[in-house]
Amino acid sequence: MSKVKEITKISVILFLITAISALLLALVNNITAPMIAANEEQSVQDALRVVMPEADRFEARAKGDLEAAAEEEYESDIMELYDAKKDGETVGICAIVETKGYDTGLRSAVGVDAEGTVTGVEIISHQETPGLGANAEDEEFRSQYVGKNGEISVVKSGAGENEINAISGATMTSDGVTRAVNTVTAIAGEMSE
Amino acid sequence: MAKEIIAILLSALLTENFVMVKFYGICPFLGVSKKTDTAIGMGMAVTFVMGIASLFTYLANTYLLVPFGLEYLQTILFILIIAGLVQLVEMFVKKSIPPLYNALGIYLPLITTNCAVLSSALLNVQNNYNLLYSVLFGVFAGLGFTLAIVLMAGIREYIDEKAIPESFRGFPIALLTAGLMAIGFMGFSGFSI
Amino acid sequence: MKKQTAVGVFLNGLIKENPTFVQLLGMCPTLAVTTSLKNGIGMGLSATAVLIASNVIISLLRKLIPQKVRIAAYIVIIAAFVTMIQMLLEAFLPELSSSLGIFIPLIVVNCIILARAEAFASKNGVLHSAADGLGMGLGFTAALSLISAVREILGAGTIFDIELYGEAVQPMSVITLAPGGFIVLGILVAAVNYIMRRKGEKKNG
Amino acid sequence: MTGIILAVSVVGGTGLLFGILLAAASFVFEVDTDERAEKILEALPGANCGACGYAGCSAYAEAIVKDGAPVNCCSVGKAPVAQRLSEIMGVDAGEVVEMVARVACGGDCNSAVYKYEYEGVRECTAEVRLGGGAKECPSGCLGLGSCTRACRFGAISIKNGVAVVDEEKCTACGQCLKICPKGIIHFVPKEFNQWVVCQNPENGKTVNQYCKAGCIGCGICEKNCPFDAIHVEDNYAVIDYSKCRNCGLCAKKCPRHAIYLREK
Repeated sequence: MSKVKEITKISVILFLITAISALLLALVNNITAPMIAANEEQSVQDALRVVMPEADRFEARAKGDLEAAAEEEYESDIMELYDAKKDGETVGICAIVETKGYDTGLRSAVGVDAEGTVTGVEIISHQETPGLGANAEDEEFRSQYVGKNGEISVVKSGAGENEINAISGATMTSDGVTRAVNTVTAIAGEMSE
Repeated sequence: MAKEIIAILLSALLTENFVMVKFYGICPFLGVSKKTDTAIGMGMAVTFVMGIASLFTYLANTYLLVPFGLEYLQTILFILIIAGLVQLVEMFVKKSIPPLYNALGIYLPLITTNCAVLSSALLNVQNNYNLLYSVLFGVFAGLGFTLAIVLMAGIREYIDEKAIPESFRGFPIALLTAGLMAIGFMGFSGFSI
Repeated sequence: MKKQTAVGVFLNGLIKENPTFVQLLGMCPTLAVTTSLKNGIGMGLSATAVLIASNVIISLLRKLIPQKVRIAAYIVIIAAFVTMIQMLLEAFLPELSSSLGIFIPLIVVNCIILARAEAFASKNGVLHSAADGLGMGLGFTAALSLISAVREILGAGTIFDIELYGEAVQPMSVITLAPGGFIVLGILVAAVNYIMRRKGEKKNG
Repeated sequence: MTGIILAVSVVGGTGLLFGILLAAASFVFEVDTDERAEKILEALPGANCGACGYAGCSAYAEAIVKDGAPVNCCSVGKAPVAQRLSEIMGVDAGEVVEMVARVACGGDCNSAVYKYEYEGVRECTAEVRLGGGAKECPSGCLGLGSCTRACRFGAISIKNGVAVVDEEKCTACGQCLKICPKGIIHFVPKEFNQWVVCQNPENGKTVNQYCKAGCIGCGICEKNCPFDAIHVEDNYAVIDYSKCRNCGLCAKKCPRHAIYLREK
């Protein structure tokens, strides 16, 4: 078989295999894409509802320079920002904020009401060390933030008014979550003035 | 700019070493680490392939996938490019640089199934590095792989097979050695620029 | 290779040539995902599904695929199946897919699948390839479950997220980390070697 | 719908591109490897031990195809491999002499005299640097087992201070010959029952002080051998296996039992 013929035969076969696989993938994607989007949306709504129990709707809001200043100050990155509405009236704001704890990718959802007091904190995803940083997900650590107002700082133990106790052996994670909370309280504080 | 590059270098070499921390590319790591010179050969082959693979996968992703919104095709397109590249490189080296082929040749087909190459391409996308950082990350990750495999080969050459109980010879003792090395690498994890 | 029955091929994959303990293939997911039994089984079963599907298709097409682009063709077929499984998991089982994370795409370069495709599926009939895929897949799942059970009990003190021993014992979290993976696997492979050798000696006495 | 066409065209296009590249490359970069070399490589045991005198099996396979090296050099594979190679190359295999390694020293702990007590690294290659080793006899086996570690087939072990070869396991790969610092391990055709277990070149009187089992070069074996197959050269007996008829007379006559006789 001449060279050219063999080259075309081989490349046509490879083309067929790749094309058919791509076709199958595209079809499956068309079916599953909407469902995946729905799942993601659902998990965000659930997280926000946990963080801001009394709100019934969350409207996404664009990030302004107010948010940029807060991000700058607390070295955080606001992924999503929502106005929490209760029968049409804004009762506070929620945001999903990413900070660097012990490892990158520490994402927490923070809810703050109109007066700037924290209503709830939820860890959405993280790569913190299991058994140490991962304990940030425990209720006992996250509940410390609820009810606090203004800037919060982390202490080893015996937390006072605007302080929280760090998780033992995971100060960097505790600091990461605190910076996320402070970012949102800073925005809420500015907004309410 | 330079600070960013050094940060990527140190994270790829130490804090997020591809073999010791992230567990990519263990099969060749265990298989080829009997002698230091073969380990160095394998390391260089992997570094070279990861460099060009990062380049081409970055180009494919930014100019082919993202504009048309076909992100779900990343895996299949990347692995097709990697497999094709490796085979082309193998043929080219076999024909034009025979001495290099005799030293590295047998490892090149092994690299196609190396998790490190594909994961470095996927991580480039996740960290949305630009072209320069992608290629640098690929090469640095390859160097991290080489560092781990050469250290391992150095140690395994000293293991006196006769002094080890019968059923621990060969792979088990290699795995235990890698476990102790991984503890060593864990020491770097808190460190960042 | 002597002509083995389909069942023979299946058992061979499960025990005699267990991909993880005997052939030491597919190390990357084996070490990284086995931090909890749920992950181990999830990973094992999804790898098995891909393995069987790709083995069958590759053995069907084995005459068609030219020798020169063999590896590229196999990998594309495997990658297609993996991405499909990934999408279906994300759509129907989002919770499992989030815990398996980056390791689903890594099934593509999981050495077991390509090794079985090249060593077995490209040379044997469809039934045998399917049996081999099932055997190797379940062997992989069994090995993964064993490793992840050991690591979860020692490292996190839970099994299927049920607390085993209360506050009294502090679990060794290093076992769930990188070094633990290497060490636990090393000991288990040594144990398998020991059992195989002991069985070998008993057979030819 | 356009998404599907786009996907198919992007991936399909890359597939086509690589198809053409790979196929063209396989012609442009055609390297004329002789398939016989691959078949030979499969037939060889692959121990890469170098006993055939080449740098490994692939080098030996190349040598057979390119410069027609003899097909019976593989002492690990012995006759079956040689037969297989001759079929591939269409050449007759020639008679393969099955060899096995033998240690030319019988001076175990109770017969050899020691100069000093050696406490260093447990390797003969290390001990030999210390005044030729702990044994008075300069060509005596030091018994620290460097050869046992060099042997990949577990065919050589230290018994009572002297290296002994298990002929069933020995594949004559020659690794122990290379590592032994005293150079007292040699190949002997397997079917012969007797071999000299001393290689001390000094005269009988001095050997007598060193070792009860050493050959003093008395020549009794030389006189008694009906086939003139054994001679005293350099003060110790050497067997010429091409003439030897395996009768074992020399071993029986030797007053010092310096020729080992294997009972069949």
